[in-house]
Amino acid sequence: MNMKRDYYEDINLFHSKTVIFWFAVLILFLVLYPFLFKNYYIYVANYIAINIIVATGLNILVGYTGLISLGHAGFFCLGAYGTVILMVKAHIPFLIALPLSSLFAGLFGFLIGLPALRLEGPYLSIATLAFGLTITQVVGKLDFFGGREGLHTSKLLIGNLHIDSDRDFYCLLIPITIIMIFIARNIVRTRVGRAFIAIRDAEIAAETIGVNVMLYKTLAFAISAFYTGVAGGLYAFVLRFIEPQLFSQMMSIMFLAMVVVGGIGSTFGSIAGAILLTLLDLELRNILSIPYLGKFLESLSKNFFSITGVSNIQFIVFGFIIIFIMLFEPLGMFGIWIRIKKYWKTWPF
Amino acid sequence: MFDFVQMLVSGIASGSAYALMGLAMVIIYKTSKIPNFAQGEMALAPSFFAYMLIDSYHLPFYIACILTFGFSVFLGCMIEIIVLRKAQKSNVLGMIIITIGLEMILLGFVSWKFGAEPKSMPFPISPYDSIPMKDLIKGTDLIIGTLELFTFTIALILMIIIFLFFKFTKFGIAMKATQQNQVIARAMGINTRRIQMMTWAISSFVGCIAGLLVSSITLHPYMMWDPMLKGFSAAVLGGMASLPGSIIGAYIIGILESLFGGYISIEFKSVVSLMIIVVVLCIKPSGLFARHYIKKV
Amino acid sequence: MSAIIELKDVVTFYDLIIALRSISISIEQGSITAILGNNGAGKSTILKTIMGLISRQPSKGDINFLGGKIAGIPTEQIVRLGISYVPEGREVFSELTVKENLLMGAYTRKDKKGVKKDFPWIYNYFPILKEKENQWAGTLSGGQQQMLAIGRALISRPKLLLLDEPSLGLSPLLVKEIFNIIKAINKEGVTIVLMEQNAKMALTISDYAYILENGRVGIKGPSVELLEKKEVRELYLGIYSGSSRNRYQNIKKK
Amino acid sequence: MSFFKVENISISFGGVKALNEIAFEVNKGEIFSIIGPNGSGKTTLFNCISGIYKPTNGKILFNESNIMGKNPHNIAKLGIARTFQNIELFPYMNTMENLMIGRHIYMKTGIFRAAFMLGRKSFAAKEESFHREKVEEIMELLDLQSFRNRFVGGLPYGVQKRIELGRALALEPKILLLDEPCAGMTSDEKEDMIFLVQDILEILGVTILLIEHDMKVVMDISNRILAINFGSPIVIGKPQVVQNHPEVLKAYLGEE
Amino acid sequence: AEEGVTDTEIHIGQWSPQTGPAAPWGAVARGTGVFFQLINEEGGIEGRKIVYHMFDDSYNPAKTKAGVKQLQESVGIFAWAAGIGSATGLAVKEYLMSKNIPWVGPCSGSTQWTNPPQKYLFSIYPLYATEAKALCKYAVETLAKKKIGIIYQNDEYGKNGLIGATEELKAHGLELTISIPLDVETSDIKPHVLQARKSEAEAILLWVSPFHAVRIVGTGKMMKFSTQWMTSSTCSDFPLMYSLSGGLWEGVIAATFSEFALSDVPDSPLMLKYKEAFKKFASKDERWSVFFWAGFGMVEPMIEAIKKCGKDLTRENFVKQMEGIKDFQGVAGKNITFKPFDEKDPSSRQGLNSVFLVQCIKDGGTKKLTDWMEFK
Ligand SMILES: Nc1ncnc2c1ncn2[C@@H]1O[C@H](COP(=O)(O)OP(=O)(O)OP(=O)(O)O)[C@@H](O)[C@H]1O
Ligand SMILES: Nc1ncnc2c1ncn2[C@@H]1O[C@H](COP(=O)(O)OP(=O)(O)OP(=O)(O)O)[C@@H](O)[C@H]1O
Ligand SMILES: [Mg+2]
Ligand SMILES: [Mg+2]
Repeated sequence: MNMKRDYYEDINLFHSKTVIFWFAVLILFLVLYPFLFKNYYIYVANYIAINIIVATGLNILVGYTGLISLGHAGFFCLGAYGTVILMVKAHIPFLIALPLSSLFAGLFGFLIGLPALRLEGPYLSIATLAFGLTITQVVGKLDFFGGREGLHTSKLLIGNLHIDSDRDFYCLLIPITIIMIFIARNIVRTRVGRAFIAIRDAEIAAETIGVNVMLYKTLAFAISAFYTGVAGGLYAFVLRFIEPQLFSQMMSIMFLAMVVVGGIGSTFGSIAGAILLTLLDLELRNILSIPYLGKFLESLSKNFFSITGVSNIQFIVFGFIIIFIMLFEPLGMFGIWIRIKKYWKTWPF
Repeated sequence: MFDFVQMLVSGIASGSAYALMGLAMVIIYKTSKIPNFAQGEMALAPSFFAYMLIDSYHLPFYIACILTFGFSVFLGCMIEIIVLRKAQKSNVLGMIIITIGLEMILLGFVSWKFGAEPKSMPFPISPYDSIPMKDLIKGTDLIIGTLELFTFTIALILMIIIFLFFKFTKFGIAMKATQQNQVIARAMGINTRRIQMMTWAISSFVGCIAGLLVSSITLHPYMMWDPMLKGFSAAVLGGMASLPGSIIGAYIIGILESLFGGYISIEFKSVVSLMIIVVVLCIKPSGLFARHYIKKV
Repeated sequence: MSAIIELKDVVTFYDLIIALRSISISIEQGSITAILGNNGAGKSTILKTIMGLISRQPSKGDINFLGGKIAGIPTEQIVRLGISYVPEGREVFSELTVKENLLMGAYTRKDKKGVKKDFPWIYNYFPILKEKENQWAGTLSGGQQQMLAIGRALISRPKLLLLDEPSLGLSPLLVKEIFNIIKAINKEGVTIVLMEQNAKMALTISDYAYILENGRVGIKGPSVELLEKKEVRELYLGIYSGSSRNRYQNIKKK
Repeated sequence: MSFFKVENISISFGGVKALNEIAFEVNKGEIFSIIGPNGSGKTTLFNCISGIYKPTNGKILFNESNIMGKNPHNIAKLGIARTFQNIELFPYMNTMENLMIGRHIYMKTGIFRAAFMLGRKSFAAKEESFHREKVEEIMELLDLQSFRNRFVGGLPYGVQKRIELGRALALEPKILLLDEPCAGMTSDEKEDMIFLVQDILEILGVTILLIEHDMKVVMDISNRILAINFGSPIVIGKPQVVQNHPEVLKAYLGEE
Repeated sequence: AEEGVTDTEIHIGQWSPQTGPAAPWGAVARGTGVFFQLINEEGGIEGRKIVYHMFDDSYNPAKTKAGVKQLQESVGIFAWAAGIGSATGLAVKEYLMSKNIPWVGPCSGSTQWTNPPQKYLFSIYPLYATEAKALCKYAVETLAKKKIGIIYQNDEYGKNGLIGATEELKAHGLELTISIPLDVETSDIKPHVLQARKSEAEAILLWVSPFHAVRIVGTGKMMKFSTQWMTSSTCSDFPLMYSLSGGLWEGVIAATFSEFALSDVPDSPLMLKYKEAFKKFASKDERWSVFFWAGFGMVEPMIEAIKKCGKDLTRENFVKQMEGIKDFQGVAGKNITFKPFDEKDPSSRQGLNSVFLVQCIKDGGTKKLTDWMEFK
């Protein structure tokens, strides 16, 4: 056996020509997307892209390092408010304000990571939850942040370019998202990412092999907070308006659900999870206008339930879908993807 | 001074509902290591069930109550059998998400059936009656709500019964064994499925009592959110694995909030009490009443 | 004498990986049977299959215990029939105390008094457990955990005791002890199945032995006979003719 | 000047002394074994050396500097690696990655360099390739190539033990702590392990501290042996001396 | 023709929370639906039927924006009616205004609708501050209370109440005895009541959600704290409040702005017609509640303007007709008036500035306390 081999192949992002091909197809699709679809779908795409950034970042914490967080809406809030305030009050251009406030969120992530050195499981989830609640309360309290009335974003200018419509914003957002995903992928498949996984799987062993657990746990928090901060800053411009209650407990839970339903510890999974849950979240409200099904549900409501509460069917469907995925495949959508791949490989034999 | 005592008393009063929710969560945590986020809705559904029996079928309150207890036990068992038993392969995170899914489903059904408008439950004790302590202790104007006293008593009795049950039967240890290693627990002859089903049933029952008590104030689909969260925090403060811990934790939270509201900041009382929990946890990482286990290699 | 437990053409899979290929084993009532084999031969898998710990397995074949079929029954019921099991790698309940671990071992027993009486019996074999009674099992030393695992299996007063590498991580003194204990328990009428890497010891105390190779029964026979067989001596007892150092070098070259 | 020296360390758990004034010295390049009955404190001693437990008093000197009280990862950086009694691998990584963790301290890629790993010319990629090559050598030494891309979770016990050894070796340790490397192996495999350990000593020149209950192994390969009981030292010396020490015989070997 | 208008149809949209904690407010949008059905049954407007697009946003601004965009782009909405919530509305305000799409009657008394005024945005709901002023004025002038306190939700709604009360009391040379903020999510209100009791206020304004209001009044009773409770139109659904509080709501004074709320005056013909429509079109589990009829009131001026447009239904004409509405009298409000657009004058886009006060009597009935009180 020839032992001489090219180790770069092991770590290459694109393992084969087919992967490169599909990647190119994807890029092409993303470029054509704004021309193919209505404005609304661009808005949805923007919204999804933002959630993808959050999920990718949170996955580093939850999936790779094995630490739970129920407070990421707090970092999201920091990113959003930071960016808007810097722009509105200090007139700092967007391209500087966004990284600055994301770094700020990252710093907070580092601080929240400190209790995480000692806490785990439900204990950590309460600690992070407390953080999430505190941030929104404090922001809502201070008039400097616009209080509960919220804040409007200022005009988005990059150089001399006005970023105005959803389409413009799409052109800004998608490259950022791709870069963020790319960076996350790179981080997790090299030394830093291995250290995260090591901590998750066997903390003591990781320590005795030279991994600075303290550093890497807080680092994981900081990175994921940074990601969430970036997403938050961008989110402010998708809505063009922010107020503290946007960043509710439910949002944190949704972020966590994206990572887990997508499949923990897999970037692909996080992306898939973010897409699925965002779509469900946005689109299930239309469930009653699906032909036949909508009529059926309405008659069901008339006879057995109540018409006033009929919209709640979306929760039920949402709940069923995520439970179904988790029961069918503990590794979430990533696991399902692996199964499909296996199936195709052996097909038709 | 009386202010202080009054705040203390009302803190204890609001702690009782948290205590029951915390207790319910701990029971499930003890066998499966999952914080059950559907706990609130598992208490909500029976409360609305009781309301339906009384409102639509005109059953007397006590009969409706008994039927509701049965319903809550049934609900707990069904959730375990239909969903959680099938999820054995999932990790803790997956389980958490499953309980969140359950929460959405239960909440969805309740809101679908009953709409969003608040209702009033014909509870025999009015939540706004009180027992003045003026006559008992001279010179005070301390006030204790009748319902609060009732809730407090129920919480204590339930806690003692459950505590004794777990303490003096093999069941309690078997629960912990199941939590730590299901496979080996089964190899010890422990019927882990039955244990898990029972814990869900018991926990659902305890939650149902909490739900009924909360619903006496108002009955609407989101009424259990806050008690659930507080109950969870209380259980964590007490140490997720300790039954008395969850109760004591709940009272600590109730009192803390009350005192904070009275003396420092009424707006931030919830947040501050959460912060205090975090600080306590940093000093005692497994809560106040649970031993901290550090893996030995 | 009759067979207490009998495996007939048992086939076991882990998902898609086959681990046991048509195994037939029959174990005499009141005997000590040793099952030997290299790493990965499938020893532990046999025990797990008997205990019903691998879901939906065995996929083929029958397992009879005291004349009744037990393949496919839930583990906890199999245990109630009187089988107890010392799993590989200790697997004590780490966040239960030593005492609670033992109580769990006696979970199937109805006689509370009898259980109480049996505690001193276990502590007699392993005095250290008495000392550590209220310590969390997870903080015991490796060997102490092994003792606990064995004690936990004994206290259920089984008819059939399945031991997966009971001597793992025990000091030489205790290894001898363990084998003495096994003999003593066997004298009390308990049938014992022993998976061991310490082949010499195992063959010395057992009545009958099976040697597994790659999921199949390779050699079987009364232990005394196997002790004499050349291939057994070479492969499992480490008694070679010639320099073994070279052998290793040879293996490496391959 | 001593290479590695433990000076009177003690530690207790809940009032029970797990280690009591243990002291010994290890010379460079030797195999130093520690034996003792179950629960005598051998693993605890390793835990103290690698920084997981903090002894209450005493010193641990490595190249004349005290390493006691340092964090485990700092101790690892000094070149002290170990294996565990119960395997502690990273089950959701493949063999290659498990060993790559061993190279952690030699790599410099931080988040920024990792983030911008573009093409094979970038720092991170070059470093990654370089260390993969190193790891490959270790895999070859331990005969692990056939498992390189398998998750270690489902691998046979013996293989896992070897991977754990490989992970420790990837650290290029100066001192290697082995906690029962031969447990759960057939005599055949034990033999392999012995030769492996000897090879390591020969090729890499690592000093080895060994805990093992198989007396044959211990006697075969140790230069010197420390016997302890109840956390206190009984005797230190050459194998023959220790083997015949009456207290060792009584407490450990059970021979008259 | 104009977007959203054909010869036979006018497309009008509205968002509302049908799910989530804010879902009780969703009744507004369903009310509007019934109102439009009534219009259509009467033959529509100029032969055009109203096609009503209502969607659920769970009170989540991101979803509001999504829904508005989707409907606007796929169906093409002529104008947006009402819409519940400040945050949700603020998230779409810019979008609608930049596309010159009219929006009439956002269903909350926020100052942000008219500050600065927007050409295409017409606000009807009286400002929360107005209601607080009316209550304070009544308490001071008629009831002769000196010590007045407020418990307010710490969001825009509550804070506007606080501002209104402070301003009005200042005009009378008084100050608030106590002001207690209340977190929206809290369920434990005893500390608040304890504080209120300690202040010995003679009247206390409740600028909180109905759910909290009931609990405060109840806990007040429990704590033996008797005071005059006063509250905003949000909590003016007396039958509901009476039953939720087990009768304790009796005596509470609320601000309101519609004859709908009154049970002690005979129904006007218009009202009878509406009640008829309710019986006919609303689903059987619907209740004739304050929120429900708010859905009528908030769109009445809009329909009026559409009618006035006649055949020429364009957005420009519609805005012109809206601006021409003067002293309009529907079932809700009094003399609703808009003025031609003036960037500097918020009142050009604030239609209603009057409220009146009612008191809860037995079984959730009402007693009218004052006539319309106007505040500019
Ligand atoms: N959980 C599992 N998933 C997949 N394969 C497994 C699993 N457990 C064991 N195997 C495989 O089944 C075969 C038999 O394993 P088993 O554990 O029974 O061997 P063993 O004889 O007990 O070995 P050892 O001496 O190492 O304990 C091995 O090839 C092993 O790799
Ligand atoms: N974290 C801990 N908490 C309490 N006791 C402990 C802890 N760690 C070790 N001990 C105790 O210290 C003693 C020494 O344990 P150690 O693991 O060092 O033994 P050992 O010599 O390695 O034994 P073995 O050969 O069985 O592995 C044991 O009695 C054990 O119970
Ligand atoms: Mg085995
Ligand atoms: Mg040890």
